[in-house]
Amino acid sequence: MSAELVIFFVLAGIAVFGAVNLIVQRHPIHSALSLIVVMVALAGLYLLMGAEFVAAVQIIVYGGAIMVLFIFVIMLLNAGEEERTNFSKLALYAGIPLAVAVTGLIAASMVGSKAAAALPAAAPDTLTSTRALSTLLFTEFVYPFELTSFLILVAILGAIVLAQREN
Amino acid sequence: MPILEHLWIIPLLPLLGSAINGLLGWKWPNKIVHSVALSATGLSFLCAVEAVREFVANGQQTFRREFFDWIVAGNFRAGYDLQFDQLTVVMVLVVTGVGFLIHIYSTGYMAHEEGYYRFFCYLNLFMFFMLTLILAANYVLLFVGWEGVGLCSYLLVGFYFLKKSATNAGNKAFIVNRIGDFGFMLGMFLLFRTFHTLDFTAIFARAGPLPSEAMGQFGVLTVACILLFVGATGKSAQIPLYVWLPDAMEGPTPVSALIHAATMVTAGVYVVARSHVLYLHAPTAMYIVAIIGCATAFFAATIGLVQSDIKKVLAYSTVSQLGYMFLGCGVGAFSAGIFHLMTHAFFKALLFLSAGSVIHAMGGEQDMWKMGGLASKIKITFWCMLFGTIAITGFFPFAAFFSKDAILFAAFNSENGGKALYAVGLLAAVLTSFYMFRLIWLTFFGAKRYDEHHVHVHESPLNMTIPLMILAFLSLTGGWFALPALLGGKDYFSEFLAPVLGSGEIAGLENAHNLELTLSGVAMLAAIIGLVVAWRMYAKDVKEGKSEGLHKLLYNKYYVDELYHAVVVGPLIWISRNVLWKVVDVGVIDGTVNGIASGTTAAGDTVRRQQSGNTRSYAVWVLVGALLVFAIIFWPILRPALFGGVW
Amino acid sequence: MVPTNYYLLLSAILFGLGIVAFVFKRNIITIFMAIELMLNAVNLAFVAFSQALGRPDGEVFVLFVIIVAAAEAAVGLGIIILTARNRRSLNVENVNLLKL
Amino acid sequence: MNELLTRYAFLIVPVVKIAILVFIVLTVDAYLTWIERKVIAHIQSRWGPHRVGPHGLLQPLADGVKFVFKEDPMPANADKVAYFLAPFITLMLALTSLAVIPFGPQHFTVFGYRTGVGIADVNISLLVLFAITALAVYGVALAGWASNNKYSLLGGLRSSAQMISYELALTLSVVGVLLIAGDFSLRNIVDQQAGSGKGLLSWNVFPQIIGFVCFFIAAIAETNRVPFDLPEAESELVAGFHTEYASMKFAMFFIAEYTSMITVSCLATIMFFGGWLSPFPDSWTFTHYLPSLLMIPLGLWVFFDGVRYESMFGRMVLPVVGTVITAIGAGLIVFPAVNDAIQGIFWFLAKVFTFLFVYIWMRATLPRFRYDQLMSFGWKFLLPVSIANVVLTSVVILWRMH
Repeated sequence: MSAELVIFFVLAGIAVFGAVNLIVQRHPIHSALSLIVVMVALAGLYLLMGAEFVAAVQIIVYGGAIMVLFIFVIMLLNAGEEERTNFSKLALYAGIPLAVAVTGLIAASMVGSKAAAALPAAAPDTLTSTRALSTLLFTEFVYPFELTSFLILVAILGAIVLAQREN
Repeated sequence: MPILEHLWIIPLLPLLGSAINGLLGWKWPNKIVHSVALSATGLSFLCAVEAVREFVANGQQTFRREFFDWIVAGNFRAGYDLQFDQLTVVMVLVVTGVGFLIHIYSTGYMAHEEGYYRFFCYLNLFMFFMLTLILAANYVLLFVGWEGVGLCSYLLVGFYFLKKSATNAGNKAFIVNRIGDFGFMLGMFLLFRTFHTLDFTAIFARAGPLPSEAMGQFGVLTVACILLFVGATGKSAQIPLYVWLPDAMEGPTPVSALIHAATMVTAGVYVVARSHVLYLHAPTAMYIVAIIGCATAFFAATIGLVQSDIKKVLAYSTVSQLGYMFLGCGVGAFSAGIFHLMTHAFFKALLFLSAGSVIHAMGGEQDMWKMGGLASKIKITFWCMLFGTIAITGFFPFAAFFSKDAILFAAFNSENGGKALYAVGLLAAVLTSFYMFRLIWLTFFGAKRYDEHHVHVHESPLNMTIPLMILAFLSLTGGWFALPALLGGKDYFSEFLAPVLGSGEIAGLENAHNLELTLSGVAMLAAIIGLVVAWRMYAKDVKEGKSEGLHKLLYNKYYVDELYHAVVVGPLIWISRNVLWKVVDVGVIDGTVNGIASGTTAAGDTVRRQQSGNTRSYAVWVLVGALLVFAIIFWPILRPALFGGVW
Repeated sequence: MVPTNYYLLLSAILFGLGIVAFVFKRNIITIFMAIELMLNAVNLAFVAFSQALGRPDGEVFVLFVIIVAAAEAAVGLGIIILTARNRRSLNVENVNLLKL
Repeated sequence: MNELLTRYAFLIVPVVKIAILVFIVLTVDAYLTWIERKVIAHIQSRWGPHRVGPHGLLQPLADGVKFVFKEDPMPANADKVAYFLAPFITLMLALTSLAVIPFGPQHFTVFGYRTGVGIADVNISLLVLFAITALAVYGVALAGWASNNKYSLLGGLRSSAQMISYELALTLSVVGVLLIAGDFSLRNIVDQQAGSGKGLLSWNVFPQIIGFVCFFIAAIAETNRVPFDLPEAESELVAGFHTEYASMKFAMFFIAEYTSMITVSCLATIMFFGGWLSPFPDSWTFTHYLPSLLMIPLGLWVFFDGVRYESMFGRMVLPVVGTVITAIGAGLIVFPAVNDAIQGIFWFLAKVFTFLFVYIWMRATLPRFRYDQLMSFGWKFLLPVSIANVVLTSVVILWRMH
């Protein structure tokens, strides 16, 4: 049981706990907080895998921007606890088994696949340098990268149009 | 600009003219309309001439070019490929030249008609398709032209679409042609199946070395040729599919002249001549062609004897002349056939146009029994008509003398039953000269059988008479290519066509020249006989007697139409009304459609409930979909993962 | 050294939890968070693979996913604000008219 | 014992260092409050705290005691968890952010564990720093929301909005520096500024003057200090997000604020002002005696001031302090090795304290922004300018390359 394994299990435990808590909690703020916990845990895992840039971005963008937006909106709408209505019998009865089935399938297909089995263990010492990442981003993936900027622009416009009051 | 390199221009010009007139002409005065049409046709005529000049300048090398792909599927390719060889030269000159003249004529003839622009639009369109037909370098493109001219003929025959008879005639022409085209298509399919291409050059190159199929043997080539010929009978009005042509006279006279005499109806002959290589390998097919042609020539001539409608007479004479052409092709004298085609184009166009001019003069009267004594009134028309008649009856030195003689000569010398063919052909020649001179006498001589107070006869304007004169000149001189042959020299025409069609010389024939001379003499004699008989019967003014017996039979065209109606059309209509309509359409098709509709509605009703608008149930549906997708994608991985390779 | 499979398994589990949350929460915002959770799970798988293969492509994709998630959050939250304003409720089961 | 130490050095050494650092930082925070009050008081021609201890030097101590012993009420139907969590989050993040800052150039080895001045020396320290500051929003937002109070909620909303808005500018303004350095490691950024020993001429502040201005403004807004202290605008929101907080929880917010001030000052120093590098060229070795030249007069002044201080207590304490300072100053001259060793830290602290002084100075000088002004300034001026700075820098760099 090497140190990395310990760290992994700790972080994984935190992540899963957060995810479960997201479901259990009835107040959106608490769900949001548990989601943030998950994200931070994942960032830790990324660091463990040696993807430090992604880890940082994960926290800065996800934790620092997106989730803040969520909390901001929750506060803005002053969302209370969710009431226990049940209009969708389907979701109630078919939901769990299906979700479990899909999870099982994904797990089985990823883990059980020869390809995944053949993969070497994620080596933390081989840090993918941010330099290599950026090089790739600006050479091979430059068009998608530019496109994302358009995407964001559009998103901004959409958000503004949606959010402004009619007057 | 070298036209030969841009051969597509020749057909394109009429198409442009047609498009312009068809789209914009309705608001234009006649002047602009016909100037557009004329310039289109005239230009394409000039282009054709230029193309011919270049062709000759290049030492008459067959020019062939693939301009663009049209259909490419697997190893099948049908491109917009045009080709230009001696045969094309003849055809293209005839079509554009005569076509141009008839356009000019039409400006006068149609001057006071409704839908002037429509007429010229159709006419140009026809020119386009006809040129496509004769320039085509593969059967598919040729078939495009083939169908296109059929369409134009339909449109133009039914030009006066307010007249029931006209529309019926149009339908008849179209439907009868469909039957022929069916055969033609089958022929094409067979050819493709055999040679894996529909390119002329390729097919002929591959067919050349094949062994010629024996007489009475129905090999692939024979069947293909017969099928092609079925198409030809449809298009060029041979037995048994000739019935549409006489009715097609419902169309305006220029149309009859251009389409139903000079160009379109000769398409069949052209096709046979074009694929002569195949025919030479299928003697059976050739024999059938010869017999059908000969029969038609005689049969139609007999009907022509008694018709009273001036245009009907000419129509039947056209049919019989076409029969001559097929006879020529059938006995292997393809060049002779084409030769007759050309001369016939000249004099038959001339005859029709003059007939048109007569009708114009009579103010729309077509019944010869209501004419008579017009010679003094309309001199130019009379003389042109006379020229045409002499030409068709084959007096020396007019066109048909040479062409028809060449055919009869070839028929005489052809083996198995050549003599019989010759005899029938000769008889047909007699009949021809009889009914033609009958027409002349009834129309231009004798007492006036019309009411002068109502009808005031007048000569046609120049733009109608000038084409007449030109055509008259052509039908006088058109045959002189073969003049030297008569004087013991060689026949320039067949000489010219030899590279394509092979020399029409009959091998191993001693003193062919003298024989030919005698035969021409006999032909002259036949013509004179006809003339005399006609003179005896109609020179003195005659009343229209009531017809009975043979006359009645002939007058009613052997009741062929009635026969067809009883045998084919009637049952067809009965079946389509009582079976196809009442059972199949109402029962099966409508039932299916309504069933589908109601089924859809029912399904929609049931499915609609899922469209609850409840996001969570949607989520579950998405989940189901994802599950399936995963299961499908990862099945190979999953099977061991789930069942541990038990399966 | 942590085997790659562990990461994949974890990501699968998180994804499944995300699905469960998506199906079972009634608050629009929470459902939206569930989506984010699923995205994160996918990212984890991406990074795990890219590390295992020693190629940074996977991480590039993670960056893209994050960008898209940001755009999505912006628009989605805008929509949510609007719906909440019109419906006076954040319960998806009250938002079933297929329009704002 | 010894090999056990060497075995777990990687665990022990950081813990010890953390303990030391936290102690130092907390003290500095405490006395920063004292300095702030004094400075502002003098700027406003008041005396400021001078009751507790000589020159009010024991005021922070008194405040601390007060904080600890005050009652800690929880508002009715506040969200317990969040209310409790918020200050902890804030303080924790504020302190954590210090962990990646290198305070000096030296590396030394303890029990075979090589480490530098500063707790962690990661190769993406800057990103880590930003990640932590990004999370800092939650403390404020949660506090505002949890305490179930209109003013607090407004304060929380304001601060979260403000922080998000200015974080963009903050991050973008240092991109210029990153482009020049080509590295995320703060240590390397400093080393790169050493240039060819020409002193302050090779600092980033000169090529990156625009970036620096943007950074400084954004940093102030990020730390909710005047003139951007709208979350806690006493006059409008009665102290905004921490209205409902008292005693230790309030103290946590307070400490967190001052800690983040320190962090940001450190960051500014490192990014733009060459960190621990001396402003003078290396050739001027005599500048090494600057620390002692500063300390000896200071010590003497404290000594003589203390001798004739009115209160008995002051007369007893101050001279001692004075002598200690003087002694240290003299000692540095006596032991050149030590002198050289502390050069880096000296300059670092000097710069940091200058920044802190500027902070305080501004608080005494500038009025508060209006909220809409704040927003429009952040989005319409600061962000575009910093983006322009990025573009400009990259263009120049490219032009230099070719």
